[in-house]
Amino acid sequence: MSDLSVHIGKLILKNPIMPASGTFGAELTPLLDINRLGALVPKSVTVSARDGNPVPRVCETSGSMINSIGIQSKGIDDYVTHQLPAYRKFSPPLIASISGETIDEFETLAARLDAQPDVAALELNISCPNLRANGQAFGMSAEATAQLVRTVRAITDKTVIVKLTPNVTRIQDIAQAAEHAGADALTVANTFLAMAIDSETRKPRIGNIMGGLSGAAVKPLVVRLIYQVHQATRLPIIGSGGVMNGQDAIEMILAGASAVQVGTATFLQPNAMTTIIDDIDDYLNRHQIEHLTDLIGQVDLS
Amino acid sequence: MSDLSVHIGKLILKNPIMPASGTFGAELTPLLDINRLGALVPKSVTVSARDGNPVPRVCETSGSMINSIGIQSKGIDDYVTHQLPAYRKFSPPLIASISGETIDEFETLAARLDAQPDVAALELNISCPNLRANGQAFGMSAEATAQLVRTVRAITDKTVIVKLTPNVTRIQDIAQAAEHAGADALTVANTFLAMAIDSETRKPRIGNIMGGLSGAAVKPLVVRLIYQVHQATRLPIIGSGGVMNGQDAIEMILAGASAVQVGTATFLQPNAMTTIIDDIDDYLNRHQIEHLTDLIGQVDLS
Amino acid sequence: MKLFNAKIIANHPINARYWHMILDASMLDEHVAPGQFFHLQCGDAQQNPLRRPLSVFHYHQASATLEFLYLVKGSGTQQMTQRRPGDYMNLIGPLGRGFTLPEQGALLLIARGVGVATLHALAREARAQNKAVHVLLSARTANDLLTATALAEIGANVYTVTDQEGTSNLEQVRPRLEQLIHAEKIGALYSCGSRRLSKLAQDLAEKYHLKGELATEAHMACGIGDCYACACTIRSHGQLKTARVCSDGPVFPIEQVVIQ
Amino acid sequence: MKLFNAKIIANHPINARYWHMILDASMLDEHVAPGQFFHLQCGDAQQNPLRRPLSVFHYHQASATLEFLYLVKGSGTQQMTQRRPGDYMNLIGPLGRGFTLPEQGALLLIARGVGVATLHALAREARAQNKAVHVLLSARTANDLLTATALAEIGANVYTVTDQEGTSNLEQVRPRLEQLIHAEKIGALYSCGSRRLSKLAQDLAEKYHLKGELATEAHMACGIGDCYACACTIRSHGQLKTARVCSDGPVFPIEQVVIQ
Ligand SMILES: Cc1cc2nc3c(=O)[nH]c(=O)nc-3n(C[C@H](O)[C@H](O)[C@H](O)COP(=O)(O)OP(=O)(O)OC[C@H]3O[C@@H](n4cnc5c(N)ncnc54)[C@H](O)[C@@H]3O)c2cc1C
Ligand SMILES: Cc1cc2nc3c(=O)[nH]c(=O)nc-3n(C[C@H](O)[C@H](O)[C@H](O)COP(=O)(O)OP(=O)(O)OC[C@H]3O[C@@H](n4cnc5c(N)ncnc54)[C@H](O)[C@@H]3O)c2cc1C
Ligand SMILES: Cc1cc2nc3c(=O)[nH]c(=O)nc-3n(C[C@H](O)[C@H](O)[C@H](O)COP(=O)(O)O)c2cc1C
Ligand SMILES: Cc1cc2nc3c(=O)[nH]c(=O)nc-3n(C[C@H](O)[C@H](O)[C@H](O)COP(=O)(O)O)c2cc1C
Ligand code: FES
Ligand code: FES
Repeated sequence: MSDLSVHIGKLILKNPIMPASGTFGAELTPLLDINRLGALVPKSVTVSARDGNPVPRVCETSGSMINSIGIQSKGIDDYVTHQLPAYRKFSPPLIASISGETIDEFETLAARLDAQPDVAALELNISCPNLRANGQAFGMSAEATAQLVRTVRAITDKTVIVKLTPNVTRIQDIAQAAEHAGADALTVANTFLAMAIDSETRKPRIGNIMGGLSGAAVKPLVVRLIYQVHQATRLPIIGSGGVMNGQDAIEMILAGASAVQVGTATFLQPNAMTTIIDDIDDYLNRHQIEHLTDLIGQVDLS
Repeated sequence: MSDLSVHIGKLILKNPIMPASGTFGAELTPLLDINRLGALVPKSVTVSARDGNPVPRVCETSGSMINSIGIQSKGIDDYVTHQLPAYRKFSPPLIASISGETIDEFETLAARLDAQPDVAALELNISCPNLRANGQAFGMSAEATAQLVRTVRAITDKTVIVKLTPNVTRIQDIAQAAEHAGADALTVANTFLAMAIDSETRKPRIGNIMGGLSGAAVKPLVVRLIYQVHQATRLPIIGSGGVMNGQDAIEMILAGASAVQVGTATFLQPNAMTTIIDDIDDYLNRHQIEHLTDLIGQVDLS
Repeated sequence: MKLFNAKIIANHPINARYWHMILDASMLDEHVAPGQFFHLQCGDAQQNPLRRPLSVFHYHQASATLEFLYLVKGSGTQQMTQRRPGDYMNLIGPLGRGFTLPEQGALLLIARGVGVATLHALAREARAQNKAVHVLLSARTANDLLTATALAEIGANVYTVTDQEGTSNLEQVRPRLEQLIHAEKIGALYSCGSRRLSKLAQDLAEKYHLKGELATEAHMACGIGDCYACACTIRSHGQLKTARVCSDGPVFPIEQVVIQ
Repeated sequence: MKLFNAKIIANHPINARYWHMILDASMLDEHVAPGQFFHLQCGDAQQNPLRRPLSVFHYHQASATLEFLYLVKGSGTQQMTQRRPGDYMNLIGPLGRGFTLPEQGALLLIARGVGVATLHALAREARAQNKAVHVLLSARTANDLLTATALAEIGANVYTVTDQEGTSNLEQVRPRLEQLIHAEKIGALYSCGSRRLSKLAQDLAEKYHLKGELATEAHMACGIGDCYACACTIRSHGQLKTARVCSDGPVFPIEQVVIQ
């Protein structure tokens, strides 16, 4: 047994594996040993209840999927009164993903959740491609990112994680803006803006026309983004995008990630995350590495 | 037999299928009926001879590949004296892909090739992720793109096609910059900056650390880019990225492409392009569509 | 609900478009209700990241067999046809809320195409409880009228209509159903597989004040209620709200379903 | 060069890591030289966009059989092991430049691991022309000493060294090879499969003014000379230049190869 623990801001996770927001919920209980996870990340919450986007909301593409759920949320009140308590029975720290259409909304959410002892950290979803037209998001502008992060930082001492969008020219600039504005960690990255058309019906295969691409196909893009962000900032990075097995997780850690989120893989194998934790443990034993932290960013460029 | 012909600037192609630069050469002659193609696009040429990047220059990822050839070129003199003549025996129009590190180099190349009757059009590769550090390219800046296109436009009356990079926040802005600067058509898009690490050796799987992702995995991203560019400009679009079969080509045409390039698919099946032409013809017959042009941009958003 | 591997006992085509798969479900230790479904891994993990939902066609607890009837549609179901007896299928289930039987009266099942796969299990359950079952089967061609014989064998009354014969249009189907409702003491209506027929069933249920249930479909990711991929709109206590087909459905009271 | 499907006649493991595949190559109407290779589609088109290059292990024109000896390494070769007799492999080939025999003298082949797959065809060709063949086989373990018996059967003189026995290090191999060069009228040296041994062969060829050839490897995309994926540096007329392993090689004159 190697030491799999990692630091993300003020949190110490017992291992680097956690769910990606939007792909996880307490409904997994019969299929997954949730207490083995490094952290819990429920679906992004918004201030008011939202219905989400038109159906179909998911489609399958080659080695990947597109989703346009559009943050279906019952709003922050329901989150605090019903959802947080449902996770109380689990031991891993809970990272609350929050999403808004304005900086004020992020501020409101952060203030509410700062007061919740059940919330260990906040993940700011500034990168959802499914909220505004053409996949626009806060995370596409360094200034908007900085302003948003500064606002949230002023409100809470909890660990603040900023989830970046991959749909930018230079992710390094956004990462640095978040770092200077006071972020404790970065999630790299949200989904890639994508589209698929059924050639027979000629209709988009997603009701909302475009959606976010996730799954195995995006991993080489995400590994590159992690590597770029790791070179540009000193913040711990949570890799997200295309991790299907332990090897994929190790690849992201070598590129610079301290922890790794798993989303799409859970749809296929609800217990993918615990399998990945076992894979990582095997890898460390096989390579006689005592601490997982010794691998972070250790891609061999010689 | 439906009418598969399409217009790209001053060119009329007998069908929309052409090779993607860097994946095609006269060596295919024994394996592919080159005369059936809509156009020919040889490997990008540079002013001086270049050796290209360190090996390995390709690796396979899930449903895709990464390449970092780095524009291995014998230089424009060799291109004009040896390579162009090798294509003279084929009937489809030749689109010369040119690549440079400065605007002056593009200017030099355009001037040389403007004088070549064998060259029907120029494709400006302003988007190669393998030339400069961290995948930087002209095509990441709207101003640089505009300046470069204006320079080339001033030199040649031949059809000028600008090959855009997908690695930007808003491809629409770059597309419009190219349009206003006088481009006749746009290729959407070059490869996606990517990276893969071998978890056993810990080394990058590409000698140059990063490279460009192509193949089936990128198609949903490219379809989205085509759709966005088609909404933002009136220029004909050549789709490029992940087309493996006729259905994929139709999908891009519905999204707004007038023509489609095929790259990675040729590595697997050297005759992929003629199979795709047959598939498209079948599709048009089955759907009783007389002219392929009636499909361009006809995604049904109702 | 359980994640498990089930050995394939049989897997063969029943006509040009439909296949039938029988699994050894001895791993299953839960009741399976008609209308519930399983979420199946059909293909290669990397290539097909999404599972496919299939209704229980038949679950026989004594012999521990679980059966599916499936339409070969795209890459997932195509890959299912490649699986041989002895291979294993990876399943999650049983999932969702199934049908409920009427307290009294006969059942009228209105199925189109592969919709009968879902209603078949209900017919069996009702017959096992000695309730009268009437099934209107609609399909494109006579060949696509699935399981008519099997339904007749268990004692259901089967009425078939097809596009080919020109008998499947609403103008002809509606009076036939109304006649059945009048003549056969129908206690509840059930429908699956066609928007048109579901709408008709909804109308009839309202008109004749009958209990009714519809089995709905949606593209799914998780299949267990976590991701909201499978959203649908339902009408409940006069209000429209969003429900999840996978966990709030797939069977809903007929008056709740908003048919677009 | 041709794109064709070849039916699998046999495909089985020869030890824990190596497999042997025999194809019906009656579609082939070209000469196949030792050292040439074929570019094989090993897996699913979407999942594995790249072909895999494999040297001709043996091509028997009379029986129209084409054989490969392959190391099971990653996803491509793993999928090759799944193919059964009667299935088809899709191939491009023969590709590249093969070996040339010495005008006179015996051949000394220096192979490590699966490198012998490539040199085996050369040994056969030389024996068919009645030239003396000496083969030094190096491997990790005695189990990985491939085709030693087959080589002996065709009349090659086989010398084996392994890491396991501690006989494969250069200090022991070098004098052995020099002794052979002195004793056996060696006319040419050939090597494949190990950078260390190739370097040694290069040294010996230079020292004893012998003809020599090396079979090189590179990651490939097209396999036919179009894409420049397989670049390597060669020394030609005192100048370094870039060559393509797939079409300028994979066999190069030993003095031209720049071994990193
Ligand atoms: C609760 C439920 C029960 C079902 N029961 C049956 C059954 O018993 N027999 C049967 O033949 N079919 C049934 N279906 C439909 C079946 O799930 C689809 O036909 C199947 O998923 C198609 O997969 P594919 O890969 O062959 O097709 P593709 O069109 O290639 O599938 C692509 C994607 O779209 C999804 N998809 C396509 N059509 C449907 C659909 N109608 N409903 C939901 N998702 C879809 C797939 O799951 C997949 O994610 C059921 C659907 C639901 C929701
Ligand atoms: C001219 C030539 C002849 C060869 N002959 C033989 C032979 O007869 N028997 C044999 O066992 N092997 C031979 N090899 C090596 C063989 O091509 C690789 O072992 C094989 O491609 C590995 O594929 P994989 O999917 O199993 O491994 P992976 O490591 O998963 O392959 C991933 C990618 O890397 C490439 N790759 C990995 N290793 C090599 C390598 N050594 N050379 C080239 N590309 C590589 C693959 O082609 C693929 O594109 C030869 C290579 C070359 C270039
Ligand atoms: C169905 C679905 C819903 C998602 N919802 C959210 C969300 O609410 N908030 C968010 O930050 N990311 C959301 N994401 C993105 C994931 O958290 C994750 O970043 C992405 O899927 C990449 O990881 P993967 O390839 O492992 O799935 C969603 C992804 C999917 C597939
Ligand atoms: C090996 C390789 C070499 C390439 N070289 C070039 C090049 O020289 N110039 C260029 O504009 N694009 C080059 N590209 C990009 C392709 O032209 C094409 O845009 C990309 O591969 C996407 O299409 P595909 O998915 O069909 O391969 C290259 C791609 C590959 C795979
Ligand atoms: S499919 Fe995930 S909630 Fe229904
Ligand atoms: S592999 Fe394409 S040139 Fe050699």
